[in-house]
Amino acid sequence: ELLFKPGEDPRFNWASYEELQKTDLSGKSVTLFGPWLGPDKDLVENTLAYFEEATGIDVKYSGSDSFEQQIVIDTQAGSAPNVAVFPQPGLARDLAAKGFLSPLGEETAAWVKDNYAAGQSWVDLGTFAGKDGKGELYGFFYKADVKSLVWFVPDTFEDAGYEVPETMEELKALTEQIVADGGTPWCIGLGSGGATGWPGTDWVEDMMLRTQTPEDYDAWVSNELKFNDPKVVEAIEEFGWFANNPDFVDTPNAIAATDFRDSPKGLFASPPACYMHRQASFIPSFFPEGTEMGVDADFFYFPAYEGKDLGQPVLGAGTVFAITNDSPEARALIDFLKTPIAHEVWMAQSGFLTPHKGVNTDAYADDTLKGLGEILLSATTFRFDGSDLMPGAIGAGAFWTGMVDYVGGKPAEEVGNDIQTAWDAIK
Amino acid sequence: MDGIAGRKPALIWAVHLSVALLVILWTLPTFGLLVSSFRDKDQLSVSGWWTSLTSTERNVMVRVPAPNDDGAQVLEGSVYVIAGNVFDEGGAGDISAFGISSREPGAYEAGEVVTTKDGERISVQESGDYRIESDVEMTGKRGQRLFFTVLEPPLFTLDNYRTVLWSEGIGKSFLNTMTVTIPATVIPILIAAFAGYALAWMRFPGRTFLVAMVVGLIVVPLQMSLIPLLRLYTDIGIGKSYIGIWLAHTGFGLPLAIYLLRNYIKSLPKEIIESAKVDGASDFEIFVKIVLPLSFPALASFAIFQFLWTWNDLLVATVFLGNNEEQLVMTGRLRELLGSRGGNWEILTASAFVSIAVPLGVFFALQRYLVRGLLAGSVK
Amino acid sequence: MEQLLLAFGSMALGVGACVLYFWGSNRLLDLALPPRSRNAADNIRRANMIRPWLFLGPAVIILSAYLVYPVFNSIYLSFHGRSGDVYVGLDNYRWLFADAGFRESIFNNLLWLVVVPSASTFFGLIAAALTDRISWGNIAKSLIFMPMAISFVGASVIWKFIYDVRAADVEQIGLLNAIVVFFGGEPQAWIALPFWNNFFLMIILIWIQTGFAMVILSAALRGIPEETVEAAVLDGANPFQIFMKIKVPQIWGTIAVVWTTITILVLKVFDIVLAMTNGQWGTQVLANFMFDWMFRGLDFGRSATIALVIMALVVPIMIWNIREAQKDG
Amino acid sequence: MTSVSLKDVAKSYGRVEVLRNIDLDVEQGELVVFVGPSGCGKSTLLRMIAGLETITGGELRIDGELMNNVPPAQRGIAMVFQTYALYPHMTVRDNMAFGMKIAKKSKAEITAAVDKAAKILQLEPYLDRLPKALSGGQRQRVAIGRAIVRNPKVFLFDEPLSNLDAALRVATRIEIAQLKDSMPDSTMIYVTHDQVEAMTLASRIVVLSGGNIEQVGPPLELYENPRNVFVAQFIGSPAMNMLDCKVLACGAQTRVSREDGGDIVVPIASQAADEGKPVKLGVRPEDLTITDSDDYLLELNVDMVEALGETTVLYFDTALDDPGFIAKLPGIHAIRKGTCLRLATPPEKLHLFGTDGISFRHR
Amino acid sequence: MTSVSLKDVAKSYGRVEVLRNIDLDVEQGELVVFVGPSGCGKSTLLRMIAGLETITGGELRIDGELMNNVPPAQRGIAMVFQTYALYPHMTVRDNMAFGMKIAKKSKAEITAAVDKAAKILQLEPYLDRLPKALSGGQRQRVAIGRAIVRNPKVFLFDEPLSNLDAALRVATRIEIAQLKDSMPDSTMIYVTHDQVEAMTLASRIVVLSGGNIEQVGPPLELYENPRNVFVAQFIGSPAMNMLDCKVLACGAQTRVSREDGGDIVVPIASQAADEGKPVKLGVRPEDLTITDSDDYLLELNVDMVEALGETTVLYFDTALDDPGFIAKLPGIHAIRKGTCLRLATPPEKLHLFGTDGISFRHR
Ligand SMILES: Nc1ncnc2c1ncn2[C@@H]1O[C@H](COP(=O)(O)OP(=O)(O)OP(=O)(O)O)[C@@H](O)[C@H]1O
Ligand SMILES: Nc1ncnc2c1ncn2[C@@H]1O[C@H](COP(=O)(O)OP(=O)(O)OP(=O)(O)O)[C@@H](O)[C@H]1O
Ligand SMILES: [Mg+2]
Ligand SMILES: [Mg+2]
Repeated sequence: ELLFKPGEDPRFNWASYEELQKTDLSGKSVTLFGPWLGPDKDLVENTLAYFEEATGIDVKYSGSDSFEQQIVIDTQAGSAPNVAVFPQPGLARDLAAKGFLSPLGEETAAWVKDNYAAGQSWVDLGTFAGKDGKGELYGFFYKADVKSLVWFVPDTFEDAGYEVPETMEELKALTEQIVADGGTPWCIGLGSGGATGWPGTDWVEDMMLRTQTPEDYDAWVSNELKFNDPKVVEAIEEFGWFANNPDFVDTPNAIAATDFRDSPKGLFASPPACYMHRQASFIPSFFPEGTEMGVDADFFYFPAYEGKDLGQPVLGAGTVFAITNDSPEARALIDFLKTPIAHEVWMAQSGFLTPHKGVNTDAYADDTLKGLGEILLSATTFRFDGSDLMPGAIGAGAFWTGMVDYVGGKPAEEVGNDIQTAWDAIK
Repeated sequence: MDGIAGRKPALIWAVHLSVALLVILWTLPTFGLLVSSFRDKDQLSVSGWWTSLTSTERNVMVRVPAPNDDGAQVLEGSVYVIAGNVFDEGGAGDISAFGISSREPGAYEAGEVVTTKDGERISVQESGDYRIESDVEMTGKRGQRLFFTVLEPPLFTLDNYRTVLWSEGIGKSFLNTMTVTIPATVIPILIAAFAGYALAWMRFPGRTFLVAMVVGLIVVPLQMSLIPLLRLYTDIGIGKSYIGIWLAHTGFGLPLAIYLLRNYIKSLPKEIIESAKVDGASDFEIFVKIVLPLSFPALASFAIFQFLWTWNDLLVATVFLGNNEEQLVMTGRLRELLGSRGGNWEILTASAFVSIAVPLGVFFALQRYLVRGLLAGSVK
Repeated sequence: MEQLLLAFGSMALGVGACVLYFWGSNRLLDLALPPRSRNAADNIRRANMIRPWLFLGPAVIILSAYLVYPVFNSIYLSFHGRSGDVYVGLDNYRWLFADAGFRESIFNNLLWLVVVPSASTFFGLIAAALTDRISWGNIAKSLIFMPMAISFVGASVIWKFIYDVRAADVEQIGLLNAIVVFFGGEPQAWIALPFWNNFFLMIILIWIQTGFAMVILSAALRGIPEETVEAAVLDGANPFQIFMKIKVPQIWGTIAVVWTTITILVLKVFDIVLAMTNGQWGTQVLANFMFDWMFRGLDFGRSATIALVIMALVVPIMIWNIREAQKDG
Repeated sequence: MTSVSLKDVAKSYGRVEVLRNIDLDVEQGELVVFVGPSGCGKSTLLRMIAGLETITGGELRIDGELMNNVPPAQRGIAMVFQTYALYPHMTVRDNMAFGMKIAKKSKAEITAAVDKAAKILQLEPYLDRLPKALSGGQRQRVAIGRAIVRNPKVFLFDEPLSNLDAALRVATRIEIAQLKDSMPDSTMIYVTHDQVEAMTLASRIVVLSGGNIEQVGPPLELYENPRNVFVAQFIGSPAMNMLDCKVLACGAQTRVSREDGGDIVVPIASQAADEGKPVKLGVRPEDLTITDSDDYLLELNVDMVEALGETTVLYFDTALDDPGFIAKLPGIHAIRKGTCLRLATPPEKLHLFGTDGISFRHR
Repeated sequence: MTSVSLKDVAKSYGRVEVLRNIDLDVEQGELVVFVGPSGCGKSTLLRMIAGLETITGGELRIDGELMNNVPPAQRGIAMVFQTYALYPHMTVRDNMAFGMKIAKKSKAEITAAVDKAAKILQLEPYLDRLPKALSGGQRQRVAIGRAIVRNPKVFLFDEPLSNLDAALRVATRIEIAQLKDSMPDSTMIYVTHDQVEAMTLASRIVVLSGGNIEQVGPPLELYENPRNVFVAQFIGSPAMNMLDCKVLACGAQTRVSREDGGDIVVPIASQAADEGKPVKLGVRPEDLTITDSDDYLLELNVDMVEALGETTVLYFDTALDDPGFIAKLPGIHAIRKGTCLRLATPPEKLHLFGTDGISFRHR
């Protein structure tokens, strides 16, 4: 039942698997609760199967569409799973502050620092203040997303004679060029049912990284830099340059009402409804059926300003594993996540990127993934999705609303003020 | 009433028309969903469901085999040729126009020969046969894209339903749901009926207060209860189990159930109950042998609502039962099919229909009691 | 197979335990105080004092645990901070009344309270009145009732196909925009239209609740004595006058009940708002606002405070109902 | 002048024929009462006149005008329903005024009409009450008031008293009689299945049965000279006793045999053809007297005595479901159960009915 | 042997006193009828005997045992309700067997009892029907059957006939009388507000009014010798006419004046203290005759005539809400409205009531 027979495929680090077999956990079990459903759930279960096979443990994974609500209820009620997979660290931080998470320990922190590309930043991202106020590593990042990507259809670019832009200046020029050629450059959709607005936050975060220093970004995320600071407002307006120009987008009056899942389909329309779509690495699953990556669709790095000298910043995200109900098995599960095989098996399937330096990148299922993985590994500046780090009420509330308001015509300063007010209210 | 003389037939027509209009307005959204659930995933997000009912002209793109693929390219005399039919991968129709760039998908008429800037000569016949000729060997890992306009007949598929109905574990989820809903429908009714009887016909101190309390509790938002309750469950060791969810559904449905059933039971003729008393029946016997059978309409109508509610519930089920493979209910399973980001409208449409089916069945089975039962419960 | 057994086993267990309680407890009572013995009279009298509580027992316990206790818990929480352990006095209330989101929610909620119950009742009444007059009325009723059977998730999918918006030059897949475009209008992002979007959300709930109103009102309409209608016919009233002046006033009580029920529902409903907009574009309502603060804001104090406001809004209805309940003793 | 005229009127519900061949002329100023057992079609006929049921055959004319397809409100009729059919949400005044308001009459006109009717019916103190605050009798008066206000050509009453208790029924019956007296020109059609009401109120009674008219005539004529067994037994309470006899001799007088062997001469003419045929000998309970003489009609054992003070009712040959033979004597009689009594009756009070049920007097 | 005995029984709902000082002994085998106007407490009293209402004062004994706190089922009573109160979801057989099943009687015993009752009431063909498939009279019989099956010491009937139509009421009344005859040992208490029922069924009538017993006695005694104005007017229909008079002379006979100047001698004793006092002279409508002689009681104009065939009712001085003075003559009389008539009555049929309403005969 293992997807790749142990020992057969040379791409995998089977040694780590054999190492794992030394631990005997048969008869034990561990519960794991996360947001992955459907195909994603199969992927994670395929991966965990190696852990189970090697140690004899029984991993009970369950996924929920309303993960955020349920983990809150479960932790509060004391019926939490052993390990929870948080789609964003913000919620994990809140729970850590309430004392519902168990620290992972120095050793794990050291491991992350050593083994992950930009290790310290991953450690920092997973370090929260506990109930006692002491900062410790609570979150272990496993499975990352790269967000600074622009998706396009190579043929369409080719037909029109467009080149992939290397810098933000070129991107803006290309945008105007497309308009001049009578096309619509961008498909932007912020709709996401109950989470409407979040794609806008990614835009703004990417723009923050491209207009301000990484330090400013960090300050902004922790609200040392206020939301209505001119620097932030500038980033919002950078987003506005793309989104609020009716000529640039396919649904100028309805950006927020267009579902982010439907939005990329414009790339594939004939004639094309748009030429480019900025979205994270997961988006291909919403491309039309039969879309072959690298052939029918491709991505390029959402470029940085040549003139700003801020390097090649990459915005990313990732899921955080945290122990919500401590047990030796839970620790063993975290340890499993440190093995290369745990990463490689998923890499070889789909939709998985990892900053783990010790894995064989050949294990990536295709060139696109590999390319994405390389972006992650080679980032000069890697920053985590800011909205995911902000408190829930902002990152999954006021910020979303602000984005909706902004594309709805509200000036950037006002949007910044609104969000800042909301932030002030929860302090 | 029907026989009143001198009625204007126009009026009757107006009534028929108005009802027809109302029915159309009320069913149209659902009908749209029904049609959509039989549609192809990709079409769903590019054309309105109503267009799928008629033949439509559609722009289609096919990618011919890439020159680099083995055997894609044949050397015919001195020209390299890639040939085939655009419908090789399915579909049919007459092609009126074609294009080689997505920007002008219908630029050329069928049969016309187009020369690209690379010097390739491309033609597409009405039948769908295409031919790409080049004097030099063609290269590239991406095959040429061919765009053409085709008149497509209405196209429906059962795939969405297949996905939903044959998905792994759906049978188990169905059983789980049943295991949740049936006791979660019956238990509150039973408890409420007993309480309703006590509140309607038994004399004891505090009765009015209890009635008032029940009314007041109808409005408590259930979100307020989730955490304290789950904590309670964990503390007393019920944890996440069927008992827990039955009791939870019971608790949330109970005030309304007591309210409706008490009103109904109160409306039963006093004499019947007294008569049974004279016959020597105890309150328990009166309840079981007289009141319960006579309250069937009210019980049935409340059952419909409680059933609809528990069937469609996801929140309470996931909180109190969990979402393990073992415990997942139908709504949860269907939701799971949508994947983490929930973009599979085609699955959503089909699963919405699948999930309506049982409640609708229950509704039609019990609806004749609905009218009688509810009225007696709510109105004097 | 095993699964089937398990399912039936649990069902039987659940229902059986419940039945067993009622049967067993009564049996015990009868055994303890035998009604057919020498001092039967006394025994029966005593048993009759205990028996109501046997009948009410489960209901009272469950109600207390599931509803009464949470209400008190909320009151407690509303005076405490985020995690519910720091006493903050009236801070939560102060915050609430200063919060713009709250003001928006209250305003929208009032809008919902005015529009949804009245519209549902109105359409339900029309549907009930008209379907009663025609041969295929029952089919029509079933169709109008159908939305009641659809879950909120299903409903939001359905309405996505109505409200969806696409660029002006692409084919619309939302029916409403398709119609607008057909008549030469500009496609609109209905759920993002400030203020009016509230109504587009309300339409969904109205669509669902009309069936409920119709079913109950139709029963009430049938309860109207035919003679009063005939008397009005003799008095020369036209069908519209009969409906407005004779029928509607006679079922006023039922209309009030339907109205109340839907009003309570409106206060509690958040699924539609959550699924369609999550309160964006100025569509926030109290229930969703509370949900937000509970699960996104993780602030139990604030969410409890909002919950109490919701409950407070229901108090007038509650009082009215209690008074009605007391009338019939 | 003929007020309401029915010509060959029929009514069917789908394939069920409820009324057939109804011919009837009601003159202006008459009070015609329809009586008949439950389900015989009284209400249906009345409702057809009112326009509340369509007429499926024949012609209905009111004041000479064909009314078959005229809507109820245009027929110039007013109807009082068994259940009063008051509008429960309107005051007495509004109930009475509703029709005029619908007709957009002026305020003054309405007030005048309502006040007048209220005065006639002594409803003035209740004008501002809701129907639920009235007693049964008062409600019925309001229903009548509502009819009066409309000033119709024809009043229709459908069992207006059947929902009242015994005492009120008597009182209201008297009121209706007085009302009729005070409006001599108004035509009234009144449905009841209570024959006391029919007898006391009617200028003519129409006896209906099974969708047919059995007999039409003034009350006393129906009582004294019923056309057939049905009418004979329907009019009068307790019902006329029927004895199975055989005709022994015919002529201007008829001699009939009793099954028990005796025979009796009845002063009713019969035809030769009747001889030997079975007939029914009818005698009203109140026409019987106790006698010691040999000239008696019957000798029977008393099964039961009901002493009402005013009258004494004797039951003979009683069985469950069959009251048997009944005699009703005025005043108080000290008769005990089991006594054997001889009953006599003046011969001119006897009735004879042929096998077809038709009275010999009506042939 | 006394079967049911009430001693100083009282009932109040909260502060409202509905019944007070009820003293009554019902002997075994009696059929006692409670009559009285609506709301006088008849049903309440019956329900107290049944145990369906608590007794708030006094003592209730059945067969000598104190029953105040005994639950209904243990009192040995059976009750027949006005609305039949059949269990709609059970067949006739199950309806009748319910009580015995509850009492855990054996199958054979139950079948025997049900069959016997069904036979008495001729319900055999209907045993397997549901109540809704029965006519009103049959339903009432089932209700009675249910009572019989229980074989109670006391049968209680609460207006069992009031939901039946006139004809059925008469028939069922007779059935009940026969039933009583066939069970001479059973005690029955019967509530009605129809005095014909009371008169025909009762061995004794209890007249209740305003929570008090007005008079108890056999029907004819109440008719002939009512204790007070209330009973006089309540028993008999139409009600006894009352004339306001003054006592002119006292003694073994009493001479009273009519307001119109005439005077009359009534063979009822009076005391000297009565002289000059106003009294009511009571005369039953059916005791009046038309006379030409000068020895008449009254001379009045006929306001209205009701010819019922069997009797003719004359109304004098009628007004809405007040039937005035009524005479009821047997047979058919050709009297027209407006005629002036002299009415006479045998003096021994007259009644005299003092200002306190008490009959002179009862002092
Ligand atoms: N809508 C209908 N469809 C079929 N048959 C009907 C309908 N209405 C009445 N009938 C039948 O017509 C017959 C006459 O009914 P109608 O109401 O006129 O009787 P009625 O003489 O007024 O009786 P009652 O004294 O009980 O009022 C009855 O047999 C009844 O069953
Ligand atoms: N539960 C109650 N609370 C207060 N008063 C009551 C109650 N039940 C009955 N009464 C009053 O007691 C009085 C007697 O009622 P009861 O039903 O015994 O009258 P009744 O003589 O049977 O009248 P009817 O002939 O109408 O049946 C009435 O005035 C009634 O209003
Ligand atoms: Mg973001
Ligand atoms: Mg009728």
